[in-house]
Formats: sequence, structure tokens, C-alpha cells
Amino acid sequence: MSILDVLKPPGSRVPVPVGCALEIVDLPAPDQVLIPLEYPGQILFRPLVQAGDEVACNQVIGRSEHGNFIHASISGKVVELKTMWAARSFHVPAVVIEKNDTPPLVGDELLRQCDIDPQSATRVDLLRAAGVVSPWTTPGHNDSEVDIEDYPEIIQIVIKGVNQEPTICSFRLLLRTRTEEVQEALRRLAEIIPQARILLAVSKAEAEWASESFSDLAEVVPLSNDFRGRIERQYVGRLTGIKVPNNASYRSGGVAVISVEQLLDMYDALEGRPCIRKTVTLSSSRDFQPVTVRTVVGTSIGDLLASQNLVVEDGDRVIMGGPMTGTAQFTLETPLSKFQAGVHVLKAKDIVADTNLICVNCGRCTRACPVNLQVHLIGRCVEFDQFDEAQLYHPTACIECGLCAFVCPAHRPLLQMVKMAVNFRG
Amino acid sequence: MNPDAPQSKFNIAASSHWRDGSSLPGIQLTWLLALLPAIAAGMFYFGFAGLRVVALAVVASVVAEMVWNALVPNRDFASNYSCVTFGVLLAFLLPVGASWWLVVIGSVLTVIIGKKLYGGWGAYPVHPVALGYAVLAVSWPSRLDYTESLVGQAWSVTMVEPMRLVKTLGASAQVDFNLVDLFLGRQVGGVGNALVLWLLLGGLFLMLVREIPWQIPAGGILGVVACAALLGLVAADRSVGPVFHLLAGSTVLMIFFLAPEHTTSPVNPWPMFLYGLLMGTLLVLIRTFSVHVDGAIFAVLLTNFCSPLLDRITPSVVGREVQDVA
Amino acid sequence: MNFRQTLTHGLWRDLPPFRMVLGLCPTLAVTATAENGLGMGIAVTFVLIFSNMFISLLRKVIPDKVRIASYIVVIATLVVIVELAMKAFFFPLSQQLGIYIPLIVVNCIILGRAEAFASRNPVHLSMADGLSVGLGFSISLTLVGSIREILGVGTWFGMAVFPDSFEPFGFMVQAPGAFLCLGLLLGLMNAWSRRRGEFFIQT
Amino acid sequence: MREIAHLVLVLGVICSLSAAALAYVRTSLAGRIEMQEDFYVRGPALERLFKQPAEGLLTEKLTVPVGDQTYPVFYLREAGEVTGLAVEAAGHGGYSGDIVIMIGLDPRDDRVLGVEIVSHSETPGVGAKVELASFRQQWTGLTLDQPVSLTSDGGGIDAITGATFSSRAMVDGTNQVVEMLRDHRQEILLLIEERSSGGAVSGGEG
Amino acid sequence: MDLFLLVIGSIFVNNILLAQYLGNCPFCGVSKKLGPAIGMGVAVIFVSTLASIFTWIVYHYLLEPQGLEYLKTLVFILVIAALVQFVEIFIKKQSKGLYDSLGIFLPLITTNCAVMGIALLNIKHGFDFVEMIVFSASSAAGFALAILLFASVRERLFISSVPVAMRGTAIALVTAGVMSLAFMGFAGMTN
Ligand SMILES: Cc1cc2nc3c(=O)[nH]c(=O)nc-3n(C[C@H](O)[C@H](O)[C@H](O)COP(=O)(O)O)c2cc1C
Ligand SMILES: Cc1cc2nc3c(=O)[nH]c(=O)nc-3n(C[C@H](O)[C@H](O)[C@H](O)COP(=O)(O)O)c2cc1C
Ligand SMILES: Cc1cc2nc3c(=O)[nH]c(=O)nc-3n(C[C@H](O)[C@H](O)[C@H](O)COP(=O)(O)O)c2cc1C
Ligand SMILES: Cc1cc2nc3c(=O)[nH]c(=O)nc-3n(C[C@H](O)[C@H](O)[C@H](O)CO)c2cc1C
Ligand code: SF4
Ligand code: SF4
Ligand code: SF4
Ligand code: SF4
Ligand code: FES
Repeated sequence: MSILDVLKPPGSRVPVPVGCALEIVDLPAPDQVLIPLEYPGQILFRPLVQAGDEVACNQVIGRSEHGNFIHASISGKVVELKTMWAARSFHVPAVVIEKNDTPPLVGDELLRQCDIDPQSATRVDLLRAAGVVSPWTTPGHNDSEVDIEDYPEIIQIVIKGVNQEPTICSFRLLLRTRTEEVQEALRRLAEIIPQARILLAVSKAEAEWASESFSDLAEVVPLSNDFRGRIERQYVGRLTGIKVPNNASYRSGGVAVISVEQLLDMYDALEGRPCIRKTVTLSSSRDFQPVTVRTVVGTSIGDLLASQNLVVEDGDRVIMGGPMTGTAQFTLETPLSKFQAGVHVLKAKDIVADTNLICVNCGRCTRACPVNLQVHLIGRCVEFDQFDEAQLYHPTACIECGLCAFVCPAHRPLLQMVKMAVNFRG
Repeated sequence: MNPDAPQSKFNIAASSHWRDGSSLPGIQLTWLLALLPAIAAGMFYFGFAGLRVVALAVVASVVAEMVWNALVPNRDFASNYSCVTFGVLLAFLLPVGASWWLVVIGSVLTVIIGKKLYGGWGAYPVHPVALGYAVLAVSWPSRLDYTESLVGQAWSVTMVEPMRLVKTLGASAQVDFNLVDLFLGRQVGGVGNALVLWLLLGGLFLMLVREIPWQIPAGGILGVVACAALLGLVAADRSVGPVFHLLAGSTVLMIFFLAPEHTTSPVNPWPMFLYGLLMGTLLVLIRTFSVHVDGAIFAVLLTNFCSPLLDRITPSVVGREVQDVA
Repeated sequence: MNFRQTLTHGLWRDLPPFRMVLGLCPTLAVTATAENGLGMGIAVTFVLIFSNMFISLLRKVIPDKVRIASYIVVIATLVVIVELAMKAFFFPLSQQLGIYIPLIVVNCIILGRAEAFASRNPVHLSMADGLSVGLGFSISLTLVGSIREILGVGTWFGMAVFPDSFEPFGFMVQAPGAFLCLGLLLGLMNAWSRRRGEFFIQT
Repeated sequence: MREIAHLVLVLGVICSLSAAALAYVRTSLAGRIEMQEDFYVRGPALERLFKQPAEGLLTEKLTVPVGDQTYPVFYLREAGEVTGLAVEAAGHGGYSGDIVIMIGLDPRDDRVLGVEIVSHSETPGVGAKVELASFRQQWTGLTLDQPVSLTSDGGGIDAITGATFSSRAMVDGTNQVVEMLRDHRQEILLLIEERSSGGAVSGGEG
Repeated sequence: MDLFLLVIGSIFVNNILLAQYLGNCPFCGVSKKLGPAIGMGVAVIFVSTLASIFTWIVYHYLLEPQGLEYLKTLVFILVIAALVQFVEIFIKKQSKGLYDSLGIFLPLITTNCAVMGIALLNIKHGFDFVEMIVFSASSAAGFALAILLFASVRERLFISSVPVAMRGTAIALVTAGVMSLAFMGFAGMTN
């Protein structure tokens, strides 16, 4: 902290990214994994294995009605089928696998286990069989027995080359360390969806390098360093002209948004490699240099943190995701899934608790809100049971960026109040 | 609570987990820091007499707040220091020789009626200090005469309150005052309301650290200047020049400290600007046409009442249209 | 309501103007001194008792359609009588109360009692109701007037209560002081009611 | 039709009863009201000016119309000579409305005996200070041959601190009297002469 | 210019509600929400102006020539009551929308001190016809302005941590007092 930081005004200390080392550390698979059968949007997956079954790495262990699959990330014995609280606090089924040395599934077997004929497999089939999200999926749509042409047209694709959360560097590092694969994946993407405009959002610091590397494959757009400029809904809206609240899909506007990691997963899938690994940045608010690691899905965050000697003590807060929008965990058993790119440990000393102090009407929340909500009024309406009144301020437009709570000097749980206004409607 | 869920030794809460480091006491301490130059200048000009009023007002305000907190359960805590700021601001408006009971009654009115009765910081509709001072002004107008309380002060400047002289002798009396003297705070006024330069320093500091938004002072200054200039065209005999209005009396205190008070000012950009504009305009109108000598306090009170209405001018919500269709 | 309840409800449970939030204008306007408050209270009480009496007497005769019009005629007649009588016998008071005497006609309490009580109750109850509400109103006005006069002028019914060095709290006898005094008294009543477990708080 | 007739009949009866009651009250109280008005409004002022009980003085009343205004004038006669005149005027420009004043004057040497406030609605504690003797005594002994004005306007009357408007209204009332007397002094004295020789009983008209 | 001062005077300086204490019951009763408060304000402007015209004519051409001034209280209230009835019927026939938005406020106005008060003040001040119309309309506009600001502030008070005992009418009255104090700022503007 420099002397100038003291002079920095309250409210202007916008979250800016932490620095990180320019490498991704590959971790060996752990002895035991816990694979949650989850998707955001609470899509239901049925387990395909039972306790006692032997499974091979890459073997399908869960299947959704929509024809998507989840794979075992290590070979081993299914010890238990249980339910658990996944990282985002959904209650989901999960499969516990204890490691042994069965060889992994490879080649055509991968497709056959999903009832796909390797000879007539479409590109969508390939992605599905690898458990990869494809940019053309529409939420709630059945993916089986269709090809790309059958989906609503995609006009623009935004590729996230930088993470929204200030503590996470995984996307940036993937761009840096797997540059050639990204280039190849971009080429493939352009072949698959030739009509689409492809945008690659990168951090400002990386803009020059990125233009050199990718400018003939995608439009490179630099994003500012501060969190405000990196909020996904914000810059996607700005770049594509499609502005949607949190609970609406970009797809209705012909826009697909994927991360660099998903792009690489797609590339791997088309090459016949299923998606069982995940890149995450580990960071802490004190005494720890952020490090980005790559490991298999299902590794518990306890194992993950221990591997980097990041100690968690009583009273600390372990956050899956980043500090702005991530979810606090109550146990270190929570496994890594495909959706979180970071684990942040907020040390007890750095925790600022939510309060029930009065809103002093300073208006910082409202001026901070990227979608122009009257956050202070919504908060007050919720506090005083005026839920009907709160609807007049369109709380549904909230994109859950967390900036309102970040700047509130009274430390009110504003984001939660806005969500209550949505959920307790009329 | 899910009975199966294990007891956690971790700290669980919802996002966002980071805060920007601001806090309610922090805000008030910033304001007090901004008031320091004027307090120091007041001591320099008036010696111990000025400090006496400030100290008395602060102590009375804090005691009033503590007594209320002890008697009435409420969520507005003394530890946010807002009563200290109010004490200082009220003292600034009082004459240097104010009787002790006047200061005490003013502080109690400010804190109890102006603030606590409404539930504290964040709830009151008008600036508590403006309320407290206005009640004093209505009850004991002759006790608040700045000119009288500074009789005997050895300055080489006109020893009459500028706005009062202009009010009694007409606009032409403004030539009796040197604008540089006015700017340096060498004018007859209260403990701190007319220390223009020193208040300005504090105000600019508040703006610099973005504790107060720029729109309110900008609107305020524009309002004063524009209204005074316009009046100069239509009623030259009654109205003094824009610069004189800016430098004389409580204008600067109003624009940088009373107007931008968080609870009573609007929060959206345009409303803040309009609010400042309205307040500046009212100040000049009240000074020129009403019976009051320095209309700052009444301009504050009147404009405060307009803030909720002004705050209905909001930027349109992004993504709302899509939402409503869906 | 039985006779006793009728006779007492106006003194606390429905005490005007606090509980009913009606008849605010005279309460605010004429209570700069205790004497004015009492005078207005008595005038209103007089009108209330007799308007309740006449309206109760006539309640079977008056057709529903011209009900309000008839009440207004009765009330207005009584008010004019009070107005003239005040001028003839209490001239200084009538000067002080000024336009608020004719305005008793529109005092929401009086029409309110006529409509809510006198039009459906026998004469003796109606008069008791008028007395009770009127008495409550008089007490309230005298109380408000006393507080404002003592603080704002330093006298009570014209008698000095403070030594000469006291500089009166002029705010109290001016318009804002009236509102403030009423609001604070209502707040105190609410606090007291809450302590006793009654729930009266108006929203 | 019968219903409407019924309505009209009831309302008509109530109205006529009301009218009758009012007419009766009015006629029986009219005289008293007028007396009260003079007694309370002007009586105290007259009493203090002439140092005599008001009852006798109130009957000695003239009204002098000037333009569209009328000035009530009271007088005191001792030993066939008019020893006191009291003129009432409404000073405009008060803080809240007119201030009605009564100026007493000795017509023998044209000096002011004093000024009294008949009615005002100034702020208690501020404008109401015009009632204070210390303020009003500035009038005593003035000769009403030219208009007066406040010190701040270049004249000789010190305004009350914080109540310039009220003070100005007092000055305005005084100047009306000055003007009225300048034009009508003789006429008034003549009228008084006429009245007293014609019998004092007919005085006190409204 | 005099008429201009009359307008300024009756809207701001001698605001009918905050300086003359007329019409307080609807001021406190119909100011919880902005929408109804605006309705009430508009209704008062409309009815008050009409009522003033009628009562002024009745007074100057009926009561005064007959020497029946003392009956003005009785006659005015009847004129106002009848007028409100007619206006209600008329609006109901002419415009459904207007009736829905104003209709519910009309009966309340019969017993509104402001309307009766303005009619009486017209007589007390001895206004001529034009002055009377200007005074009535702008006094009523003063009522509307006050209730508009008041309602917008009260909406905020509902979502503020006002102590329980002060919630509702009590804090509303205190706020009205503060508002009246603020309006003292206009004092003397018409001199
Ligand atoms: C590998 C993978 C496959 C997915 N498959 C589907 C799917 O078939 N259908 C679906 O509705 N969502 C699927 N999702 C979830 C979507 O990607 C997306 O999170 C969800 O539709 C919510 O969309 P939104 O973020 O645009 O609101 C999948 C996600 C992943 C990671
Ligand atoms: C008098 C005045 C008032 C202004 N008010 C606003 C305002 O209320 N909101 C706003 O966004 N810009 C306002 N502006 C425009 C700003 O000067 C500037 O264009 C704006 O802050 C752009 O900054 P941004 O990039 O941070 O949006 C105003 C400008 C002036 C001259
Ligand atoms: C709560 C309180 C209220 C007071 N109010 C007044 C007042 O209104 N006027 C006054 O002259 N003194 C007031 N005093 C002060 C004393 O009564 C006494 O008058 C004062 O000490 C003399 O001050 P002075 O020398 O400035 O006149 C008050 C004292 C207290 C504690
Ligand atoms: C509440 C209040 C009441 C006032 N009352 C009067 C008054 O009755 N008479 C008057 O001349 N000035 C009055 N003033 C005006 C004020 O004291 C003004 O400064 C002087 O009139 C100017 O000399 C009042 C001012 C306020 C704020
Ligand atoms: S989280 Fe807060 S700042 Fe972000 S969009 Fe929602 S309300 Fe606005
Ligand atoms: S909720 Fe917090 S940030 Fe928003 S206005 Fe209130 S105190 Fe300020
Ligand atoms: S308050 Fe909001 S964020 Fe918290 S649990 Fe409820 S819906 Fe989720
Ligand atoms: S936090 Fe959730 S689980 Fe715990 S008690 Fe509340 S509702 Fe129940
Ligand atoms: S008493 Fe005036 S409106 Fe009710």
C-alpha cells in the first residue's frame, strides 16, 4: 500500500486484479475425487454408476435428459453415491471415486459409451460426448440428434480472454501458455460458424501482444483493468449491443459467450479428448502469492489449497470463485467443478461483516450500479417490508455484480436485498 | 439449518466479500478533516472565543446523542461521529460571542429534533444543523447578530456583516468591501461560516477524495452566479454582484458543506446538479427579496424538501426492456 | 357503547385531535396561547353538543338523501350563533380566533360525530358523546396552548411563569412550533400507549 | 315526485328555522357587538391617550372620509375647547398585514400626545415589539407638520432591531395621519363645534 | 406586478397550509403516497377556484345588498357542498378517467378548511373579481405544492428508521412543522 492509497477516496478503491505468475502449474490427480452431477440452472443429471463399480478415467458417470454427459476424472472404484452442497449452494448428487490404476478410456470407446456411432458423429455429438458446452446451446434445449445448422443462428461470439473476478488469472494465462492451441481453436470455430463475428476480450495490459497473436482470427478488444470494466454482462452488452439482465440468455439476441477455457475444451473435444480438467487460480488476502494450477474436476478445495501450502484457519472465509461474486464455503470438502475458476481465502482479519446499519443515503451504491438501479431505495423498501414498492425500481435487472455492496459505507448486504426484492415479489 | 450440515469453522456470508474500505465513521472523520482548516482559521481570527463555541456545541451534541441513545432504542450509533460534525457546523453558524445557553439549545435541537427524532443519520428530511439554526434564528434573532458580537475586533475592514449592510443600505454598499478581504475570511460573520478560503480548501478536499460529488457544488455555484447576474440586469439597485454573493456570508459553507450532506441531497447525477442549481438560485432570491439577511439556511431547508422529488429523475435501467418483454 | 363509555371515550381512546387526526386546523392555528385554545375548545364543545342534540332529534325526520345538507345547515346555524355570541360577549377572544370561528363549520370532527354517532343514537347518548369529544378537544387545545404559551411567551393564561431574564422561545408560538408541538405530543402519547400495551399508532 | 317534495319540504323547514333563529340572535345582539367592538378595539388606546375612562370617549366619534378611506376620529372637549384629537389609521407594509394605530394630538399646540397600537398581527417577540412604550415614546412631542421616517431612511425614528417592516408600517400610518390632518384639520374642528352645539346625544354613529 | 406579488405571496409567503393552517386534515391524511397527493392537490385547485367565484358572487350580489353578511358562513358552506356535488356528477358524466382519478377526493373537499378558508379570506381581504380569482387559484396551488413536496418526503419516511412511537402521523406533523419553518425563508418576499 502506498501513501497515496490513504488519500484514495472511499468508493474509488475499485477492485483491480491481483498480479500473478506467468505459469500454470499442473497438479497430479488426487487419491479421491468427488464429482458433483451439477449444472447451473439446476439441470438434472442421473448417475450411471453405483457404489462398488469400477470406473475408468473418461468413463461417463452421469447423463442429463438433454443428452449431456459427465465423466469420471480419474480411474478407480466408486466408493459412494451421495448428495452434497455444491459450490454454488445447490444440493446435488455426487459420485465419490477412489483412485486405482485402471487405464483410461480412449478413442472410439468414448463415443460409443454415449451411444454415438463414431462413423456418423456430428460435431455436436463430439462435443457432447466430451461433456463440453457448445456456444450454440440454448438453455433448456435437447442437444441430442441435432447439428449446428438446426440451432438459432449465432451472429456474434464473445470469447472471454480475461476473468471477471480480480483474483483470477486463469483465462489470461491460458491465452499466454496455450497460444497456438487457442489460435487453432479459433480457426476451427470460424469454420464451424463461418457467419459469426468473433470477439476476443483481453485485459488491457495484454492488448498489444494479443492483437499480434490473434488479430487475424478474431477482433481483439481490450478491457480496462478495473472490475467495473470487466463485468461480463457489461462489456458483452457494450460490444454486441445486446443488454440483458442476469436471468435472461444472450442467445435470444444471437450472441454466444464462452471463455478461452471453454474454447480450448471444445478444441480438445473435437480432437477426441474429454473435458475432465480445470484451471483455477488460488489466492488469499494475506501472505500468499496467487498461483494458477490445473487439476482434475472433483479435487476437493482442501487438497488443492494444501498442495500450495495455503493454510486456512478458523474464522477465515473460503470463497469459491472470486471475492466479488463468489460463494463462501463452509467446508473444505467442496470439490472443484467445471464452473469455478478460482478459490480465494479471505483471512479473518480482512473480513468486513455485513451490518444492519441504517442506509445514510450517500448514493454510492446507486452510482456504482452498472445497470443504474436505485439500489439504496430497493434496499430500504426490502428492509421495511415494502416489496410491492420495490418492484417499481426493476430489481430484476440486477446482474449480481456486487459493486453496490462493495462501496456501501454502512456495509449493508445490498445485493441480497435486491435479490429479496425479486424473490418476494407481490 | 440443514441438520445434516456439519458445523463450520469458517466464516460464511454472501457476496460481495470485498469492501472498498469506507465506513460511516470514516465518512464523518473525512468531513471533520475538511472542517479543520476553518476551525484553525477561526481560532486564529477570534482566539479562544471561537473555540469555546465549537467545543461547547460539540460537547452538547455528543451528550444529547448519548442521552437519547440511552433512553430510546435505536440503530443510529454515536460512534459514527455525525453528531460531532453537526456540532462543528452549528458552531460555525453562531456568533463568536453566543451565550452558552444559545449554543446548548441549538445543539440539542439539532441532534434531538433534527436527527434522532427521525431515526438518525439517513432518515431526516432536512439538514439537522439547518433546522437547529433556523429555530434559533426564529426564536432569538437579535442574539444571532454577528456584527454586535464582533464589536471591538481590530481589523482594518468594514466591521459590519456584508449582507446586512447591503440589505440596509442597498446594493451600492458592496463597494465598502474588498473582495480579497472577503475571500480571506476577513469579514464579519459567525465562528466559521464566513472563512471563505479555509472552507473552500476543505470543500475542495472533500471533492478531491470524492467524498462529495462534484455536481452539487457545481450546480450551486452556477445557480448563485446565474441568478445574481440575471437580477443584476432586472433589479440592479437591489442586487449585488455574483462574486460578492459567492464570497459574502455563508455561501461557501452552504455549497460545500450543507448542501452535499448525504442524507438530504439527491443521489443521481442530474438531480444533484439541479439540486445545487435550485439551492444557489434560492439563496440569491432570499437574500435579495426576503427579510432574511443571509438566506443560506432557508435555501438549504427549502431545497432539502425538493430532493426526494428531484431524485425521481433517474437514469434508465439497463436491461429492463428485455426483462419486461421476457 | 354504554353511557359511561360514551361519556369517556373522547378523553383518551378517541381523544381529538390526536387519535382522530381530525380538526387539525383550529388545533394548530389558535393554540398560540392557552386562553385561545380553551376558548376554541369551548366553542367547539358547544357546537358539538347541540349539533349532536338536534341531529339526533331530527334523525328520524331527515331523509337520507339530504342528510349531509341538513347536518351542515344545523351545524352552520350553531356556528353563526357562536360567532355572534362571541363577538357580543367575548370580543377580544373572537378577535384572536378570527377566521377559525366560522371555520368550525368545516371542522371535520363535528360532521364526523354527526354522521358516525348522532345520526344513529338517542338524544341523551348523542349529547354525552358531544360533551365527551368536545371536552377532549378542549383539554387537548388547552394543553397545546399552555405548552406553546409557556415556552413561547413565558406566560400561562397571561400570568408570567418565568423571571424577567427569560427570553421566550419564540419558535413555539409561530406556525412551525405548532406542528412540532402537536407531533411531539402525539409521539409521547404513542410511546405511552405502547407501554400500556395499547396499539394506537397511526400510519 | 312525492319523495322530492318531501326532501324539499324537510330541508326548507330546517332552513327557515335556522334563518329565523339566526335573525333573532342577530337582532338581539347587534347593538352589543358594535359597542364591544369599539370598546375593545379602540377603547384601550383612547383611555391611554386621554387618560380618561373609555366609556365617555367612545361616543365622541366622527368619521372623516378621504378618498376611498375613512379615518375614525375621537375627541376630548374640556371647558368648551377641544383639548384632544385621536385619529386612527392603518399603516400598510407590516410584516404580516396592516398595523392599526391611533395618534393622539393636542390641537392647541399641534403636538403629539402619543401613539397607541389598536391592532396588529406581527410576530410575537419580533414585530410585536411595536407595542413597547420605549419604541412608541419616540412619537410623543412630535409636531405633525411634515412626514416622519426611519433613521435608516434618513428620518428620526429608530426602527426596532429585527423588525424594520413593522416599524415602517408605523411610520406609514403616521404619515397618513399627517396628510389627513393637513387637509382636514379645520373641517374636523368645525364638525366638533357643530356637534357639541347641536347636542352630544346624536354622536356615536357608526 | 401587484397580481404577480399576489401569486408569489399566496403560493410561497403566506402558504395556505404552512402559514395559515388551513386544510391540514387532508394534508396529513392524503399525503402518504405521491399519486393520491397530486390528485388531492389538483382537486383542491379546481374546486377552490370554482367555489371562490360562486361564493364571491353570492356575497357581493346577494348577501351584502341585503345586509345579511353575518349569514356568510351558512351560505358559503351550502354553496360549496352543492358545488362539490354538481362537480362530481358533471365529471362522472363527462370523463371517466378524470372521475376515477379525482372523484374520490371530491367528497373530502367539502369539509376541507382550505376551500372554505379561501372563500372567507377573499371576503376578508376585500378582493375585486380578478384579484379573487388569482388569489384563490394561487392559494390552492400553494396547497398543491406543499402536499406534493410533503408526500414525496413522507414516502421516504416510510422507508426510514423512524422510532416506533414517532412513526406515521407524529413524524408527519413534525415534518410539516419543519416544512413550515423552511417556507419562512420566503418571508417578506412580496414587500
Ligand atoms: C458442459 C456444459 C454443457 C451444458 N449443456 C447445456 C445444455 O445442454 N442445455 C442447457 O440448457 N444448458 C447447458 N449448459 C449450461 C449453459 O452453458 C448455461 O450455463 C446455461 O444455459 C445458463 O445460460 P446463461 O448463462 O446464458 O443464462 C451446459 C453447461 C456446460 C458447462
Ligand atoms: C452542468 C453539467 C452537468 C452534468 N451532469 C451530468 C450528469 O448528471 N450525469 C452525467 O452522467 N453527466 C453529466 N454531465 C456530463 C459530464 O461532464 C461528463 O460528460 C460525464 O461525466 C461523462 O463521464 P463518464 O464517462 O464517466 O460517463 C454534466 C455536465 C455538465 C456541464
Ligand atoms: C435550558 C436553559 C434555557 C435557558 N434559556 C434562557 C433564555 O431563554 N433566556 C435567557 O436569557 N437565559 C436563559 N438561560 C440562562 C439563564 O437563565 C440566565 O439567563 C443566563 O445565565 C444569563 O445569561 P446572560 O448573561 O447572557 O443574559 C437558560 C438556561 C438553560 C439551562
Ligand atoms: C420568523 C420570523 C419572524 C419575523 N417577524 C418580523 C416581524 O414581525 N416584523 C418585522 O419587521 N420583521 C420580522 N422578521 C424579519 C427579520 O427580523 C428581518 O431581519 C428584519 O425585519 C429586517 O430588519 C421576522 C423574521 C423571521 C424569520
Ligand atoms: S449487484 Fe448491485 S450494483 Fe450490481 S447490478 Fe445488482 S444492484 Fe447493481
Ligand atoms: S445503501 Fe449504502 S451505499 Fe447505498 S446509499 Fe445507503 S449507505 Fe450509501
Ligand atoms: S438473499 Fe439472495 S443471495 Fe441470499 S440466499 Fe436469498 S436469494 Fe440467495
Ligand atoms: S440460513 Fe437457511 S437453513 Fe439456516 S435457518 Fe435460515 S433458512 Fe434455514
Ligand atoms: S380541520 Fe382543517 S382540514 Fe380538518
